[in-house]
Amino acid sequence: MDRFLYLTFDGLSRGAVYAAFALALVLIWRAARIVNFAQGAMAVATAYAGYSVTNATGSYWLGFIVAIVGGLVLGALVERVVMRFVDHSSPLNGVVVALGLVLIIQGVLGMIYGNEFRPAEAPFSRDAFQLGDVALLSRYDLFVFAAVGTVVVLLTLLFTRTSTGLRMRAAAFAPDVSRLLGVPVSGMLTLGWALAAAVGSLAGMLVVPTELGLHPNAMDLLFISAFTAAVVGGLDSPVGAVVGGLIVGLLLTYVSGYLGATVAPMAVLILLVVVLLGRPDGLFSRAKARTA
Amino acid sequence: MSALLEVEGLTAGYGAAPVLHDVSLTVDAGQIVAVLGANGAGKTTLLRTLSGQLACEKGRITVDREDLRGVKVERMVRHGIAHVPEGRGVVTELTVDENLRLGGLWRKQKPKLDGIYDLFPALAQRRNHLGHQLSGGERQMLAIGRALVAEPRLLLLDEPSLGLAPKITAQIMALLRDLRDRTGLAVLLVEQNVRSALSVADEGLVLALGRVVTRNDAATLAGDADLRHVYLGF
Amino acid sequence: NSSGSSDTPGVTDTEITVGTHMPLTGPAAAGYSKIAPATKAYFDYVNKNGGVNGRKITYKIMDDGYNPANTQQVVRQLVLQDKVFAILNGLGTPTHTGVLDFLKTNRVPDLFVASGSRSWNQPDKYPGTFGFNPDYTVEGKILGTYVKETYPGKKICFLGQDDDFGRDSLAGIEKILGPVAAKQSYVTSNPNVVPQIGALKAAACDVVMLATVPGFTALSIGTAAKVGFRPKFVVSNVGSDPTTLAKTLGPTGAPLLEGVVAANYLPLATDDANPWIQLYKKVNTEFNGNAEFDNNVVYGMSVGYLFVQSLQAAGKDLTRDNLTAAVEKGGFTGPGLVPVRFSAKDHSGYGGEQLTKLTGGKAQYFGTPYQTDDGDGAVAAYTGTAVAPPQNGIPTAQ
Amino acid sequence: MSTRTDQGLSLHHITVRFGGLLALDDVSLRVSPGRVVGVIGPNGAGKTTLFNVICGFAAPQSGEITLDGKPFKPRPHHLNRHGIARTLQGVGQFNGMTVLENVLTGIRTGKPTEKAAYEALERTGVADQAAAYPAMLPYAKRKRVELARALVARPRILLLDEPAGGLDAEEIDWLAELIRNLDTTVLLVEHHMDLVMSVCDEILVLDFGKPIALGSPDEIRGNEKVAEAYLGTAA
Amino acid sequence: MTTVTAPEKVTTNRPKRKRLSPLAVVIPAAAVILALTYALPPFRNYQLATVGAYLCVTAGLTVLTGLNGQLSLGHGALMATGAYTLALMQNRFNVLALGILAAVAVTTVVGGVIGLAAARLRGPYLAGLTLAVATVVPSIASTFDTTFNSDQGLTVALEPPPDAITVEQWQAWLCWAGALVTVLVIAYLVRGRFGRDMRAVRDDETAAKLAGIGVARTQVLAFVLSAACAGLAGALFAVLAQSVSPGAFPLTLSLFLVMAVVIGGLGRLSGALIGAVLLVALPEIAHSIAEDAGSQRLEGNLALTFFGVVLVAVMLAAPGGLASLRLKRNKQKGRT
Ligand SMILES: Nc1ncnc2c1ncn2[C@@H]1O[C@H](COP(=O)(O)OP(=O)(O)OP(=O)(O)O)[C@@H](O)[C@H]1O
Ligand SMILES: Nc1ncnc2c1ncn2[C@@H]1O[C@H](COP(=O)(O)OP(=O)(O)OP(=O)(O)O)[C@@H](O)[C@H]1O
Ligand SMILES: [Mg+2]
Ligand SMILES: [Mg+2]
Repeated sequence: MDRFLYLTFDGLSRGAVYAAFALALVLIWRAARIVNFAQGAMAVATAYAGYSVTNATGSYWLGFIVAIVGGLVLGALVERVVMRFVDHSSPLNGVVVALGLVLIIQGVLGMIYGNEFRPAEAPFSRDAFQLGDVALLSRYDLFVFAAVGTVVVLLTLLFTRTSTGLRMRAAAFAPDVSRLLGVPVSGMLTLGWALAAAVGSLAGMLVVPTELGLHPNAMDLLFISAFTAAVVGGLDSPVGAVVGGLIVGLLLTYVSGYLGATVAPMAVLILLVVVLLGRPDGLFSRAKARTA
Repeated sequence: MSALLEVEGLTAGYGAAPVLHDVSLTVDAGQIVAVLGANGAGKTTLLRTLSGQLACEKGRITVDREDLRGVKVERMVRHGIAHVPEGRGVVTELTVDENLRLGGLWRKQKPKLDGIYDLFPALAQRRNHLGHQLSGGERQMLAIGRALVAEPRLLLLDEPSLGLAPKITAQIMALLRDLRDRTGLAVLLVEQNVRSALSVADEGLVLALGRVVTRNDAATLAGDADLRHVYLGF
Repeated sequence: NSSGSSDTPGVTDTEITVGTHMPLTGPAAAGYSKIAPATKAYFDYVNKNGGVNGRKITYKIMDDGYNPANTQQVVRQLVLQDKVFAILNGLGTPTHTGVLDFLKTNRVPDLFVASGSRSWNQPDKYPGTFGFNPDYTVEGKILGTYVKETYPGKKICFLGQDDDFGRDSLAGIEKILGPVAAKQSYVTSNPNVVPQIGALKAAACDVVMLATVPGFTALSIGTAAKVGFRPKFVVSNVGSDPTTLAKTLGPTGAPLLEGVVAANYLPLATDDANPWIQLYKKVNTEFNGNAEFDNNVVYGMSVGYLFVQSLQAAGKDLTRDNLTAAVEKGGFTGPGLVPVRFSAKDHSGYGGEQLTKLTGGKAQYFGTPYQTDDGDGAVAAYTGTAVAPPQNGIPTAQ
Repeated sequence: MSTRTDQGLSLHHITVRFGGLLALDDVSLRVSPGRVVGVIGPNGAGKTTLFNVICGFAAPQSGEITLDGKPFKPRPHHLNRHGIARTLQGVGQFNGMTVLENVLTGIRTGKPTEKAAYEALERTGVADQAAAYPAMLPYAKRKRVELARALVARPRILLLDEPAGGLDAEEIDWLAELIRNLDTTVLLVEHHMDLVMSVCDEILVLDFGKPIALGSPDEIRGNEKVAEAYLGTAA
Repeated sequence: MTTVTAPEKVTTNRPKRKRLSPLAVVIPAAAVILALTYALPPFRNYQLATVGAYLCVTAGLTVLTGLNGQLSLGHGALMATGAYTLALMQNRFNVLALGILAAVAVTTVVGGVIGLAAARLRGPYLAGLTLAVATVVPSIASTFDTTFNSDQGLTVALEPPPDAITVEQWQAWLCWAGALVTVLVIAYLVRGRFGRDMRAVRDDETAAKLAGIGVARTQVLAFVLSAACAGLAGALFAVLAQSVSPGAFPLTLSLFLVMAVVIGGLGRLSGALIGAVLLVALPEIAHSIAEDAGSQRLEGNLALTFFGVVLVAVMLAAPGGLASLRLKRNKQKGRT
């Protein structure tokens, strides 16, 4: 029982980080109908920037803010300079360009910072509160939960309550029609990319202290888990991203804990098969499209 | 009343050879002008050029004497132009309500949707349905309703009767007349159903192979048997 | 014109071309990407001082990203296209395993493979292949012996990578200690060891032996602290570079390293008094762009030193057969705390290690070096004395 | 041709719900071989849904379909085996293929020959566009291509969902002529009253999913309920 | 039946379509390759062989993705399936033809299973599932390590070729035999009804169903076909490397395969060929450019960056892939 509790808390705190990253994927999917495979690399780039500032100034929070703002800027830049000129008539073109960006970002980071792990301090203690002999959550975990919770609420509000959210979704689904209705489609795309990259940066800042450290490839694995989480939850649903993140986090921890770490990827595959065969558009998908 | 829309010597198309040649026309405020012509005559192309989706290669387009060349599509609503495109004009992934709201977003104040729901009770019942659940005619109603939410000065309608039951078509035509009279709305109406178009329009304009071949009173056109046979096929 | 070497690939009167495959990019590049440049720097140093028998060494470093398929490609390019004389210090067990047959078929000397697998020590099957690192079983036995003597009656547990590294290491440990109280494994594709550490904590382990790469060493130690678990850690050489660990753990986590026991077989980068370190630092400043000096740099330069020794031993008339014969003859002494034990029957590289303890952020040797084999042989103290580098830092023919 | 009572397609008490919405409410209909049956009704009355039920795109909550007296469980891609073809409201076409290839996909029995495809295209008057891509064609031509794809399968029952949409007056005359000359059973959904009245042997009127009238064109023309609900001329 | 008067004049001049028979392409290609293997030095022969092996998988993938619209990020794992099957068969029976056949057969079955699941999924959901497939290889190799020997992998027993030819030349023959057979089979399948069905399913599923096309069946078949090709490619890679290990089939391989077919030109066999060539040539070009640039610390990273820049640049300059460049000048096709 102790072990179960222990694993549960670890799974939740992992899952929260996956959720944060999955939220960024959901955001960009809703804003541009693209799965941004470069999200991880972009988040790493801003995390490097953030930690450079932290190291130079000694202030974690200054670095934190730089990373988030850096995300906004980088996202907007990627959209304005590259993605805008991609022919999106085949959805794969965007994917390939994003993969190209991954290589460029990782290469440039490697040139600037070297391919070594760099330390990444957490702003709060990562020592878990203990209940008897069971380690529960740490202050840092609580911080992650709070951050993810805030983002999910803000995103849900953005999409369901604000006219900007409505504009963003319309622009993503039907750019031509949206333009006729006065929606500044290209501005919405830029905004979507900027916001998504900022959320991605946030996720990056949250995850880096829990992993091996900063490294050009630091988010490769996270991207896979987060993408899985978003797919499980349904790419259109912020709440789905959080639920998906927690499910994936718990699953990975339980499987590693009870069956062994090697089995974990197989468990993820089985999870995806089970969920997607039941609900081909994720757990939180909306009504199925009418076909005829 | 002075002309709201003035088009002069318009040439436009899709790249290679132009589809429209030297098209000139005017629409006054409070006037409904029907654009007629066989399939492929360039009616849709004309509307697309007017709303800025296609570049105007030669000629001039002004609304209220403001030059519209080079104005981006998304700014057109601010010039009072609303365009109901041919066919799929509904954002099918959004709900009926969201689609309608979208129409009024360019204004700062909250759009009034109740009038539209009164007009199309079928939509009122389906406020929260997604666009892709709707029937063909319901989508068409939604597209027209959404254009009305924008409260335009000039409404470009591309085959509004497509897929609509005769009763609804008649209602819409009546509404257009009503709006024309009450608010001075100007309408450029593209219709295959020439009879119903001419019954509502003040004037008619016939396009053939991208050129204006004639323009006249609706009643005159409806009565001109030769013209009907040659260009309108009935 | 010396007779034999004129038609030896990669050898002219003025140049020797050798190549290597290393992960320079990708997730596995951390740490390892510094090795080959350090080796190259040492060669540049040697070249600057006249080279070996009048020949300058050209070192071609190919990035394989730790992907065995890439290794295939780049090693073939080195051998077939660039016509290198030998492959030196190719890194990684899965990567290098794939090219053993190819190198054998083409009779290319395959020297000083950078991995502690036992596969390199198969003189009958792969006569041209030689190891460098002490193999993981040897190390496991030495660490096991230390634990057995220091913590009698305590609960000893194990966390290792789920591959040959972890398995061989555990085999060595269990040869000495018998079955451990609890064993856990991790995979590099899942950087979360909370479940494993939790299990070790639940098993109330007193000592945890780690067969982990540096990132996972840091992660394991950090995670244990996080969940309030403070066993003694005994760590494989592979994952014990203090600079890397301290950096990964960061300033708040670094104190956790205090007292961690590991092992090594080369001079420690922080041991400024060591003449080898002084030599390497000089080379590092002049020829390696003053890269951050850590144990990876020491490793790279030591590989370079051993290779130059081998070239010297092979003599002026440099052929592939001469080179392998010279290495097999063995007898090299150098920076290592124990000698490399090359012979016709043994291609395994260093055969022992000495224990280190981390204090004040620095590793320090304690006790004596031990030697053993990967079988049931005893773990014995090595009594030979350390050698100093030659005056000019370049070995001469022995 | 035999006109045994159980020949042809029959719907028995079909009811379809989408959530709370009753799209078809106890609809029964018999379509005898060779007849042209029109289905009309206000927008959202369930006409397309009726087609969807026959094609297996929508599963009725209750009711049954029979084909030649035998229970029929439709599956969209098996329709052609039963000799049923359908066109979609709007256009459903394959944009990445030429018009000719579009039509070739419709031939499922025997070897698809270009000759047969050209014949179908000639019947719908777009053979000259065989090498074009449908997206380049005007709407009306695209509808003709789709019609050709349905015809090329040589169906015995043809379901047409608003085939006249976007056609001009002359083309509608042509379409009427085509339908009259088809030697197949036709189910026709259409809002163009002249067309419906001129080609149908029998007309079913739906309103809010319920059948409100069934009869010959003349009967329907005179039906007050129809006029009020659909034509809008009564009130 | 009375004649129908159509408003348009019916013109029956059918457009002449010049379609080269696949055999007319493949036979000369075989001759050219054969000649090349004699002319090239061993390393180039090895690269040529690698291109051939890649061509097997890219040809299948381009059909799956380009013609059938299914994205697979998991073809690296299918290659691994073929490679491991070959290794196990070789180490047991040491009959190469048998090993290759078994590799194709086993991968076909595995592809069928994945394809069944894939047929229900669209867009990113399909991507997510296949991504998970791609990442499962090391996990399986470690979990069943008595068979697959974990990260270390297996070595592949191979009879050396006759003395008269070099290993690399023999490898080039083998790989290109496989590639040309694959291309031939695919070319014939794609030009007939199956190819049309696949494209119909890609363009409009509803209309495809109404045309009598079994959508799920077509998708599964397309997946199975491309899986078989991937299995063959995997087997050839095992022969080329004489070893198999999970590290050789990482997620990046799967991603690179997708990039290759997109950059080459989706849905075209010529695009698959271009993609296969790029997969071999680009890393080498990138490396040599980086090497010329000097600084050793930058080396790997510079190559990486260059690689990325090429990808982005090609995608921006030739959105239809490199194979589309030549066509564009001749005729403008209205693909949407
Ligand atoms: N996207 C396009 N690219 C190239 N040519 C086009 C395009 N759209 C339309 N055309 C061509 O332009 C001409 C005019 O088309 P347009 O759609 O304006 O006609 P229309 O009068 O609206 O006809 P319809 O009654 O069929 O809607 C036609 O010949 C058509 O083939
Ligand atoms: N898959 C579905 N999910 C939810 N609602 C649906 C679905 N399909 C149809 N409907 C609803 O059922 C009703 C009937 O739709 P149907 O398409 O059959 O109408 P129709 O008679 O063809 O109308 P129109 O003449 O406008 O094409 C509509 O209100 C529509 O919104
Ligand atoms: Mg039109
Ligand atoms: Mg309908």
